[in-house]
Amino acid sequence: MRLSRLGRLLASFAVAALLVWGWQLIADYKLVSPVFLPGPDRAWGALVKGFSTGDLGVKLLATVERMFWGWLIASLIGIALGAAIGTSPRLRAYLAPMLEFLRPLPASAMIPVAIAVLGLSNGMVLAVIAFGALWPVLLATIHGFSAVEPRLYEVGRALGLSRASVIWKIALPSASPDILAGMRLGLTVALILSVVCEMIAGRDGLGNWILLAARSFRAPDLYAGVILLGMLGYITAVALAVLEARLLVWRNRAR
Amino acid sequence: MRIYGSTSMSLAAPSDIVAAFFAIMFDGSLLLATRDTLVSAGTGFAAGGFIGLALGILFGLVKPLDRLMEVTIEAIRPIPSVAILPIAMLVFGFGYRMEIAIVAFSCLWPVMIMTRSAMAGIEPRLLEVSRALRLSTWDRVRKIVLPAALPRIMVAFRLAASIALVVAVTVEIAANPLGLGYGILVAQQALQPAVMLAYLVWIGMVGYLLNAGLSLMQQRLFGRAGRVEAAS
Amino acid sequence: QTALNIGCTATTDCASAAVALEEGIFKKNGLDVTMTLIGINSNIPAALLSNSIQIGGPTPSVFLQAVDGGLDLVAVAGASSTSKATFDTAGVVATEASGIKEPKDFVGKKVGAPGIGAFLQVLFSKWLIDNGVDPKGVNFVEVTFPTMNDTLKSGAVDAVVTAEPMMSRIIASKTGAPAGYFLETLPERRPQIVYASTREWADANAEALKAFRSSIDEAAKIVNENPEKGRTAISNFTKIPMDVLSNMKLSVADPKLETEQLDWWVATMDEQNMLQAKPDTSTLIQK
Amino acid sequence: MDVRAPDTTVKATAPVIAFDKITLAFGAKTIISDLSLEIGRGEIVCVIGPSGCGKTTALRVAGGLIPPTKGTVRLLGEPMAGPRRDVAIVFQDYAKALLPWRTAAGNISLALEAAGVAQSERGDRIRDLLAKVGLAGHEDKYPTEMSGGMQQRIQIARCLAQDPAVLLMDEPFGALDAMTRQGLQDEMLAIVAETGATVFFVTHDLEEAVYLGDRVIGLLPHPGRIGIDQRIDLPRPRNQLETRETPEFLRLRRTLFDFIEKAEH
Amino acid sequence: MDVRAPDTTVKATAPVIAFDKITLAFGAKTIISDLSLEIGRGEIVCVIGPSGCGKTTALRVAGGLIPPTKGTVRLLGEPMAGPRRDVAIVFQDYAKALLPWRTAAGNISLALEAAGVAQSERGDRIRDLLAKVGLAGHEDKYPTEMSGGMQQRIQIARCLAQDPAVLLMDEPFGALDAMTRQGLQDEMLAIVAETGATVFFVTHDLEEAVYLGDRVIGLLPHPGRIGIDQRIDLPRPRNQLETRETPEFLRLRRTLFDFIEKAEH
Ligand SMILES: Nc1ncnc2c1ncn2[C@@H]1O[C@H](COP(=O)(O)OP(=O)(O)OP(=O)(O)O)[C@@H](O)[C@H]1O
Ligand SMILES: Nc1ncnc2c1ncn2[C@@H]1O[C@H](COP(=O)(O)OP(=O)(O)OP(=O)(O)O)[C@@H](O)[C@H]1O
Ligand SMILES: [Mg+2]
Ligand SMILES: [Mg+2]
Repeated sequence: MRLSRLGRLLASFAVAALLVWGWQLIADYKLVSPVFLPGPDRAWGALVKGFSTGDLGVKLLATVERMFWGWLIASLIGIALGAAIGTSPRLRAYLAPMLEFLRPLPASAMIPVAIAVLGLSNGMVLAVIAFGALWPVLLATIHGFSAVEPRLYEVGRALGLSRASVIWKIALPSASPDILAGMRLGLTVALILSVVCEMIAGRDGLGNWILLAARSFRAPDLYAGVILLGMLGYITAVALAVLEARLLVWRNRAR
Repeated sequence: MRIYGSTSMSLAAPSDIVAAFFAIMFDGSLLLATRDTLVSAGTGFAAGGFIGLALGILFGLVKPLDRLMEVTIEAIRPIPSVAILPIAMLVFGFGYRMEIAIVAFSCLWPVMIMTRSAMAGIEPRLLEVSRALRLSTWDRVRKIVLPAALPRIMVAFRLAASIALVVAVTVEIAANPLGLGYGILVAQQALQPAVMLAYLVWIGMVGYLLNAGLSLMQQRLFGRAGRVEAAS
Repeated sequence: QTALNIGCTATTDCASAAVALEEGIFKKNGLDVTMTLIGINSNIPAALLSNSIQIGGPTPSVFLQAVDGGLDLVAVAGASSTSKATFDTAGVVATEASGIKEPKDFVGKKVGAPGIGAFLQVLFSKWLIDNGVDPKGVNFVEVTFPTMNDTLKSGAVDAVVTAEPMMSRIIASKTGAPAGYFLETLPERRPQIVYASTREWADANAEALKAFRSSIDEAAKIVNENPEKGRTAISNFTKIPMDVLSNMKLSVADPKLETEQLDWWVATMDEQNMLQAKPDTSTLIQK
Repeated sequence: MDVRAPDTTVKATAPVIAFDKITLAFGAKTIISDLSLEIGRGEIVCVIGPSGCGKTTALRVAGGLIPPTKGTVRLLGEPMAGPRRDVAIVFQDYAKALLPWRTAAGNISLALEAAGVAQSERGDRIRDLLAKVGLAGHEDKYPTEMSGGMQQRIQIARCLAQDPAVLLMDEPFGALDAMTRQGLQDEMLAIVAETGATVFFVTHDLEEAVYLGDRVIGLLPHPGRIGIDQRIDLPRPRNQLETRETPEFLRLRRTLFDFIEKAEH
Repeated sequence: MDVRAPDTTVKATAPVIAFDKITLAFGAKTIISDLSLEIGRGEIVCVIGPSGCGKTTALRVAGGLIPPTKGTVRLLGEPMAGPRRDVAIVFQDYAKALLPWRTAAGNISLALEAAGVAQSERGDRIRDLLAKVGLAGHEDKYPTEMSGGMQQRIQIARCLAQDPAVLLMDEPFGALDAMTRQGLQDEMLAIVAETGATVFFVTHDLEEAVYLGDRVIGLLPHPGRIGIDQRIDLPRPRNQLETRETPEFLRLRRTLFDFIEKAEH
């Protein structure tokens, strides 16, 4: 069992390595101008250099922190709001139109407004990230709640469970696969928005690093940043997958 | 909202915003920009949504493939489209194609992820029914998998639709000289916060209408299958 | 007629191209020109390379960094350059509370600039260096023009490096006061914006290029002698309202471009470690 | 051992479940029409009838899960206002009524949690209940890991955990083999005898109806209404072997069979 | 009217279902151990056993839904390689096995679509099948609008639509009242007699097993294995009233009851 899991993981990494090799080939044969697409070798060199001589580590940490808090806030608000809307048709009627209006507002276009209202602070950046990462979680939660087997709600009623208990013991677990999928997406959005915020609002972090590299046409540095983002994304995804596997044991045992 | 004597360049009084809105509405620039944004967002959404759906179903059905691609996908997914903007611009130049490519890239992931997880949530007994009836793969997807996963897939599509709009506008602000985002950019640089906010509000309205349309379509097209949520 | 797309940012520096378009000079010279407003200056090199635009107006710092990064671009004409007459179109504005009065006061302070490594910030840093202050001691953050006033007011930064028309608005709203005009001490005729294209395009379209240059020459005269025409053209191009523009000095249009001018920029940027190698400026101006 | 008070005195008190001219329609279709019914305290009423005649629907009305379109329902003397915690419901589709993310023990625990039983007590209670339904040692299985009959028994255990005054059971033993079923029938009779609970029991097994019931009600379809209301006067305690062989049992069974046979048209 | 060839000649041909020393384990737990079994063409084999003994699991193995951990299964002479279209399966949890987004007619249609029946023919076939299971006129109902017994019958109709050579039925009549059940029992016997289909029939109703089967197999639990393999030599065609009253029927029923009683320990 263990061994086959490890084998699968290795195979998965092998596929990724294969793609990196393809990238190297593209770069070697200059299929795309090396100004915009340096090979992985040069990108790796820039990455190592960034860590050893530059402050890439500090920037990475800043981005991770920003992403994490923004995501956490978004998840908490998203689940709470989603639960409220998902269980109360009245609340849904009240809130849905406003939410549907806010949802398509581009978080990036909100930044100037956010700066005007909240100032150029970390709070502003977190607000923007949370705003963007909220939607996947919120939408998934609302859906998850509406998809609960109606018979289970009846069980809750028959047992005389309180509203909080119904949410906590029936709806949330039942919706948890949806919510987790939403949180997965939310995490990606949070990472993307952290980077965008750092780019637009000039906060220190990977986004800033990428932007400066792009602006001064230092392609290897740019790709070093992108590689870091990829690694970061993978690691967080794995962490979430572990959490998911724990929470959803019951689903994997289905026959 | 108006702070008198303020020279804020990102806020404006609601009355000014309304005035600005009618100004750009009647000189046609708003509608033209809306068309441009909708064309690129729509095409990108359709392309990304379709690829995402296909990949999601593929990975949902073929577990080994899913595991094989896991590292690659999880590593590519978090790359912000803004970061690949320079490359996209180099490859496609300004215009629809670049924007469509980036929008498609951004829409692909949510649809893929949620489709895949929707497939994991299908009642296993239904999949057994399809096996017992020896439905062809295509029929299995068409008659069991899609309808059963449809409510969740629709959520993914609605999410992707708003992402498409957001990304399209962002790309327009950051690089592409067309559409609503470009309108925001121009207004911002021309020091017309009222126009800029009018665009912003309009984008919200467009998104709202888009979503309402999508919900309606969901009900019309799929009727029952869209509403039956009990298949979890 | 040769079709030609010219990309510029929303400043007054490309006035010569705007006037040439507005006054029909391009058309007269056999060029079918459209002008595209580009949001961020550093997007221009990529736009050139993808042939979305054929001629663009990058700042010298963007241009040189692109060349340094390996892009095969050439400058084809000058757009605008520094001048004693326009030194006060850009400057650094500091809040009362920051207590910034002179260059050495900037050490340890937070300063907002519209782009790190971009034109204004490079020149501001040069000013600091020339006044014996190491710009590394200054904490730069990026603040876009429209948000500068709000950012300054909120106290998130101590000063902003800015330019017209924003500067006079900030000063008028008493959010801050001028703490230095860093263009003042610069030599005359240092390019602020150059017209550039890919070398490939310039080589292949010698005719069109010639027509472009003569159009710009002619239009530059109009801009410098008849600023109202320049303002109208700029307003049409950038959508900046005339009442904003009418209080503004236009940059001096300066179509001539020489190697020494670029050399000065290379030296300035090198001083701030912005270049990896020294570009060979003799090949960077299309004959 | 039958410790219940004799039926007659029980009947004297107010009925536990009282349907007064209930009509229930889904849209234009009338499912139940003008149904009146009174069930006294401690009474076991079995409901039979052809498939689709409205048994489940009637039970759901009694449980307060759906309000009648017309008429009134009174439960324990009070007008019905939704489900109550002292009324336990065993659903017909057991596969849907269990929480798939909770183990057998967890599913039973849900009822205890709802009733506010302290954590420390729950473990013992759950083990007791599992033993009662013959599933000792299966506490850690998830519903998907259990056979149909096991799932059904978990649902029964959860209902018993509610310590209900009224038991509404919808074909609770439908998926069980003869022996397990008989065991649970006797278990249920014992519990009812002990607690004096009132039982509304839907079944399609006529022998089961006669064996368990104080009364058997046969519903007629299109729309659902009472076709027969048969008292079962077999002495208690009843015995799986002897009771089932008495002439009275066979006669009652025959009566109900004839009813069902006629109802099928 | 029994048109099948006598059993003896049927048995001469290769068995339709052949289990050869099947063992099945979920993780560390062995559910079925060393089970061997042969079912001949046209044979009706009923499987009984206490709840949780492995009946459903054995049926799922026969249907190719789960491969055995050890041993081989041969179906119609070929080694088992997954489910086949000429093998129809009636699942025990009918509530989960219907497509909630299709009507009764749509659910039956699924099997016809799978078999490539032309659209023009389907309507008639579906009406026929619905009538066979006593649900004429209910084609436009969705599963959530049908009673448990109705859902179960839709699933049966879907299986019949497959025109199967082998029928694997897991408590197919479990949710039906006595009359409907007897009607469907006879319907099934008629269909089997007509088509010569082979039937593997899981039930917990001993009378049903005796009434339907050519053979009744009793499984013992922990782990599942064969405890009794009883031939039923009641003459065909059988009759709901007469057959059930013959001494042989009662004797067989008694035998099986004794088996189940013992198996419960
Ligand atoms: N997916 C699974 N994982 C682990 N154990 C399982 C799984 N499925 C079934 N079992 C176990 O296998 C045994 C047999 O189950 P099965 O469903 O075959 O019983 P059954 O004879 O059909 O019972 P019933 O008459 O109650 O339906 C049970 O003890 C059950 O707990
Ligand atoms: N939600 C609904 N919408 C419309 N009709 C419904 C709905 N629920 C049930 N029905 C109809 O009501 C009738 C009675 O259903 P009910 O479930 O009460 O039958 P039942 O007596 O329990 O049958 P069974 O013994 O098969 O479980 C059926 O004809 C069914 O089609
Ligand atoms: Mg029912
Ligand atoms: Mg079973």
